[in-house]
Amino acid sequence: MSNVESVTQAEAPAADPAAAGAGGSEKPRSLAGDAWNDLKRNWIFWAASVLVVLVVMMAAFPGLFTSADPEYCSLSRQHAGPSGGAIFGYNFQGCDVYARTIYGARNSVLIGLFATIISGAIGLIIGMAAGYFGGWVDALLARGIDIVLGIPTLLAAIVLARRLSDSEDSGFWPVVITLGVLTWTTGARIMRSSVISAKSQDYVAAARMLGAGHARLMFRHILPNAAAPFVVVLTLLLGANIATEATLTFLGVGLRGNAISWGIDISTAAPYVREAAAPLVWPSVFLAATVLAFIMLGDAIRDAFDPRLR
Amino acid sequence: MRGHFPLKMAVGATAIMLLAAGCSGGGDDAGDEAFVVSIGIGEPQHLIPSNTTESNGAEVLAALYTPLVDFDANNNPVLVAAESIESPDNKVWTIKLKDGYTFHNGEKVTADNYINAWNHAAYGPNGMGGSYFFARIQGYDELNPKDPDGEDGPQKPPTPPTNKLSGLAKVDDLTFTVTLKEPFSGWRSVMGYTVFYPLPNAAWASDGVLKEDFEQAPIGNGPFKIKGKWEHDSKIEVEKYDAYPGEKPKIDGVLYKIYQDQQAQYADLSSGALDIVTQIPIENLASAPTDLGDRFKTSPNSVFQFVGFPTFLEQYSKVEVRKAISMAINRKEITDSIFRGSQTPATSFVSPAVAGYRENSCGEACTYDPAKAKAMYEAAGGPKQIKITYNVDGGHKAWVDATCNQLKTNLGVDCVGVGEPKFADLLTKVEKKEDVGLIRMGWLMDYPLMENYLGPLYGTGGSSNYYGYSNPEFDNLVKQGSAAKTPEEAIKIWQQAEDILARDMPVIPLRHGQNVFGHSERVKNVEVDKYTKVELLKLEPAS
Amino acid sequence: MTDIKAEIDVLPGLDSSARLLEVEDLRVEFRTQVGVAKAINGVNLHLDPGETLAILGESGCGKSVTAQAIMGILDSPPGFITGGSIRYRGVDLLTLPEEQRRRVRANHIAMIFQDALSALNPVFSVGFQLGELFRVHRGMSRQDAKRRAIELLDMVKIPAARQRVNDYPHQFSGGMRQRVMIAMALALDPKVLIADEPTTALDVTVQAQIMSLLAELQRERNMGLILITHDMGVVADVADRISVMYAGRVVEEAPVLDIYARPAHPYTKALLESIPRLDLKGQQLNVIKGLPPNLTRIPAGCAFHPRCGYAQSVCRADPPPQLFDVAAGRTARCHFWTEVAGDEPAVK
Amino acid sequence: MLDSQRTWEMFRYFVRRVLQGVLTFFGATFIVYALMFANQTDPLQTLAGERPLPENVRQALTERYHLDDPFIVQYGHYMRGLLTGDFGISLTNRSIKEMMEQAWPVTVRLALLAIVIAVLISVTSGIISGIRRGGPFDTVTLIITLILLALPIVVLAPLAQLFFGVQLKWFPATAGADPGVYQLLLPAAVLATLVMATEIRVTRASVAENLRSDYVRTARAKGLSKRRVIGVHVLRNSLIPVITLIGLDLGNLMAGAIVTEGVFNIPGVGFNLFRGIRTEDGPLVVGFVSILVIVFIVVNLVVDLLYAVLDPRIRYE
Repeated sequence: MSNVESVTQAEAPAADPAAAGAGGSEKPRSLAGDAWNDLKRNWIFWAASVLVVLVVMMAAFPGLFTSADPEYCSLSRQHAGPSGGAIFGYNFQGCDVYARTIYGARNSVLIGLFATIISGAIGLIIGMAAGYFGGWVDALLARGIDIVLGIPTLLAAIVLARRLSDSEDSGFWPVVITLGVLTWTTGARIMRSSVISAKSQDYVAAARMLGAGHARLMFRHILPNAAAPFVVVLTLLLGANIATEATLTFLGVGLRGNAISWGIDISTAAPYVREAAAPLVWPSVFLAATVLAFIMLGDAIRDAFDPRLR
Repeated sequence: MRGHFPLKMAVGATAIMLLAAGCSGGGDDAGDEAFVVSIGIGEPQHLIPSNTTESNGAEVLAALYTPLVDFDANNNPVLVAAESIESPDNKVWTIKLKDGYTFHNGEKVTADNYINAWNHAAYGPNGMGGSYFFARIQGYDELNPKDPDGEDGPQKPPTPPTNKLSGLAKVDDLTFTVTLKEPFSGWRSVMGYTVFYPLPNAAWASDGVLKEDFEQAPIGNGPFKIKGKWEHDSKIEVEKYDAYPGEKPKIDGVLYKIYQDQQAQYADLSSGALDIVTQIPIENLASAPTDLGDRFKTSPNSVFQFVGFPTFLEQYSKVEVRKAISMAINRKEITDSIFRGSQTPATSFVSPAVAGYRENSCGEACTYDPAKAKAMYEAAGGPKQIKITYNVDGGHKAWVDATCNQLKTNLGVDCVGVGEPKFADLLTKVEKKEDVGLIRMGWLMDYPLMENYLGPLYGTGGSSNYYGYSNPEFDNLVKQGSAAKTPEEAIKIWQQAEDILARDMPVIPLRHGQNVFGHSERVKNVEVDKYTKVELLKLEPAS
Repeated sequence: MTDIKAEIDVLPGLDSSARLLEVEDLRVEFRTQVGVAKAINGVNLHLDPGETLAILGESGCGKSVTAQAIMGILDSPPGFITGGSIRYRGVDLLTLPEEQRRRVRANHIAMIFQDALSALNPVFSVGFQLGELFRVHRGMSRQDAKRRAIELLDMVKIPAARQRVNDYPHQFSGGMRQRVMIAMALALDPKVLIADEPTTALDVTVQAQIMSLLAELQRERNMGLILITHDMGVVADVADRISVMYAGRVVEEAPVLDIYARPAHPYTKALLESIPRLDLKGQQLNVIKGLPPNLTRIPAGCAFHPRCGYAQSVCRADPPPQLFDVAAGRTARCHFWTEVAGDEPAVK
Repeated sequence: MLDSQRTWEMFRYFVRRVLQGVLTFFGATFIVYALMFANQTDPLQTLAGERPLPENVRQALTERYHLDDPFIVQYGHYMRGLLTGDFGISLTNRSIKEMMEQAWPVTVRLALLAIVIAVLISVTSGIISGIRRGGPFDTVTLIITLILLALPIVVLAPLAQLFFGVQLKWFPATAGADPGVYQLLLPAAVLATLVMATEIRVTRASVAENLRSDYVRTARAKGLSKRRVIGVHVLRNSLIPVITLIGLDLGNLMAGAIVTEGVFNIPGVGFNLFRGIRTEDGPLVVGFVSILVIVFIVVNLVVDLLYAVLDPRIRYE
């Protein structure tokens, strides 16, 4: 009995990156390399990357995009149309909508990113541990999720905001932590159920028999196969977090003082939408485009790394 | 009759069901259908008169009860349930009741009903929110001994030696006397407030103890009686009380629909599911005149909006700094652009709703003059950053932000609006003497006297003087005015006191409120009084 | 029931004298975001009843795509059939309306997949998945379908079929699962069976059992069998003819014994030389150097030339070599087939 | 044979989960009570709003509601009542039990309707866009999803009320205390948008992934119609992650209910929680949360049991 494929070694290029290039004169192919090759030629990936870079630039150097002062407002210009540099017109307080949208990126994007990273990390660890170890670990963690779900978001947000900040800071980190600490449950439960079904697969059993440790099993073998729905939840959570910041701020437990963010501007403009739509529309468009960029980026990367799509 | 009874009940039940389903129209087949007007309110905290100090409860109680006095257009007291209220020395007041008034359960209204209700209200352990109105009456202090809670933790408060005010005395069935601790010329007006309503004998479980569920279906002496019970968070219905001896209402009943949100009230008004909204939220003010046409109305009320300077903040201790800030605020621009004309600029320290109000008693300090303001501010060395702390649950963000923007532009300073979740949080910070900057304040009068602004807001230890203003000269004048022989005399002295305020600028007057209300096409003659209550007796069907 | 069966059997233009299966100049490409991959570039195959055709080649050469194209289960998009014909008893399957095409599947042409665990739906019992065929194609009731499912499990020699019919795929061993797959493929008595690496995932002993089961069932039913595999041992035992594929083309086709004796294409020869053999123990194995070409950038001329020891300039120039008749019923796609065939035979 | 073994396995699992649930219940109520206590600054002043709170009233109410007792005494006091079915009284002297009897039915109706709307819309559109990834339907769905994501519920709810309730008059502008299904449709739809974005994307990802799996190819090779391949084989597998989300939705829905119930004037659980938190009314909040926690425990148990029905590979340890 002989086996052609075991010799030519071309089966399942993604299954074992190290072996893929054996005996070849071409450059060795690896999973990451293949993924990168795919991504390089994927216009969606590029469009999304450009958007993300643009938004990050906006957050880092708003001065590059506008020379106007977003805090200079005058009621005499209330809901005035576009003029000069204020290409989106003026809002209820007579502030430059364009300038505020540009400057709002910093708080919105950073809060969205950091909060999502925190809740992603907590969700990943707890969901992975619960799903992988099962038994009493799962019971303990799953009941912990139930408890967190039972705590009203508003209550926890108020308490956290009070405990975490004194009145002098901008309230940025309390918002990030509040959102991060309260929103990990979805990711955790999704991760847990994905891990439960992934760990019953044959390749996991095979890897375990080959003596792979817990960490290696979890992160090398199970995670890549369980990550898809988790990534979807996280990209959406990013958008939800940006929007939720507005709600917290409106209840007085979010950003303080004259902080500018898309969420704040969207909520402030909403009651006057019949009078002037632009102050509502533009920050919403920027927020939606940011979320879209991350969703597309997530999809493209996931597809590139998915061996089954080759 | 008997045979018809079940049928009538069935018809009534159907009507209730229709109402509950929000179907207010389409009753053509029932010829003489009751004309019920629906009014939007928030959930009252209580419906016991002496425990009702907020406007929702007061609105409902005004339908169920008749006050001793009401007020005319000039804010002078007019007798309603009282035949006469007399006092030779402004200290001992003799109140004679009109004959013929009955409670909705048929009980005759007597002096005892007032005395019992007031004793209950003033008795400390009952914890009635309006008890402090009785503090002027002799014997109040015995009913409210100090709680010994202190360093050693909570202790049981002592039981007061008596539960009767020594200042209340029955003369005959329809007459009783009130003895005050000190003479007060305005006492007649004070008694117009909600907490002074009488309670029927049926209200008492035992002497001085109210029945547990009395407030679920209060029995009053007013033009309307309650129909069914207080359906919490949902509705309160009242219907015409046929045996009412006073002016009869022109409508058959009122359905108070309970809302959690004013914008929801407006949405229902716009879609025809509600007849009257007494306060249209500012978010809807831009569209309301077009939405409602001539059914969009305004009337003056007694709300006074201002910001106070906590005295513990060093940076605002110079009167020039306070005046400069006041002069840098363009009140008109804010009332026009933010409030769309629903409020008016304030240039005095009391509301136009009271006799003795003078326009621009604040003088130059309340006149917009950015150039002079800046010069004055810089000369006085005002702080580089101004803070305005407000509670976010009252819709204050828009005008605070606008005010800040004006201060930034006009004074060249940094200005931040700091939102606290609730007013109580703001007060907590003030108590801890934190750097809150200017604090947002508002005041709605209880009775139409200048004193009701001057005492609580600016008097030393005044109940709402959270910023801690204290001027003995001012206190003295307020006291003198209260003790004056006639209201006219009192006003004169109180105006002198107000002039001191213009000199000291402990607060910056910003705006006077207005009732901005709207109604459906079903009703006419809709008016809202200075206490933000709908004038029920004037309401009429439109057709 | 017979009415339905009869109706299904009548395909318009079905000609029982025509060839069981004939694939001509089949072309398939995958249009992806990163470019067009030409997976199949003119494949010709034919199959008669009772015959076993083995398709051989490295992964990515187009074996499985060919099978999927014949079955009509190519994922489209991204896969598109851009040319050629697939005739079953004279009926061109590619021009059939979708509804008729669907009925050809399982009824006339059926398929067995490599990894039975993933090829079976994890959330339905095997009884459901077998019975489904009878319920959908034969309109049977649930009970009848289940009875037939048990019969099928018996047929493929699964012990205690009556009990196991309610079990789920993950509760079976690998061999048993593959038997379920075979039962599923043969449920409706197809005339053509395509087996795509049916034994790759199995233990050696189980492989033999499965192959002999397949052979036995094929004999009983006189089916045509297309065996896609890389297991030369299986090929030698079972196949009648072999088609060797490279870069979407058949590069050599021959009766099984001829190909072992004297391969006429350098690629076939290289495949044979790379088999580990007991008699050459201790010697270094001849591995084919390089990798199969990227299908979006197939080299001009003969696609195999970059890896070929015989390659000369003619091999690098278009058009690629045509099929040369090597012997009766034997073709090879190489300019130098005579040299290749003339060298020392790979297998003695 | 295996079936009865699995039933027994599930039963034991069920019992264990119920026991865990009891602990969860006490854990959650304790944490919430502690949070309320930590949050408490001056509930009596909060109740009074901007009005001054006379000292004597403060004294009387502090005694009545045990507000100056230490935390653990208050908690003990509360739990003693709770275990005898006495939820206590709110700071406005209302029976919390009565408040809950009024609030829960309407919120349950609202939440169920929202979940039904969310699941119907998101599973349908998730499947369609999962099948035709990158197609026009997928693109349009994505854009709508993004719009819904970008508008916080404090914006979306009033806008929906304005357009569909006031201007178009398709639905009543507010629902009231005892609404029917029709009155609840608009608020439920608004609430559903909170969870729909995630559900659509997860269904889509899950369908797309399952469509690529080998068993789909097998199903097609079996000559099954596309409808059956997707409706039976793909759907069942794709629902597993979606079911997980439904269990979690409840938490999101409760957070959203605070706003939605206010805008549409529904005196439900969200509104009462909001009121309780704002007025620092400990017993009120904990009363509602204890029922809420029980609901979460039950729903998540049902979800986990549903996994077993949907995916026979899952084992209960």
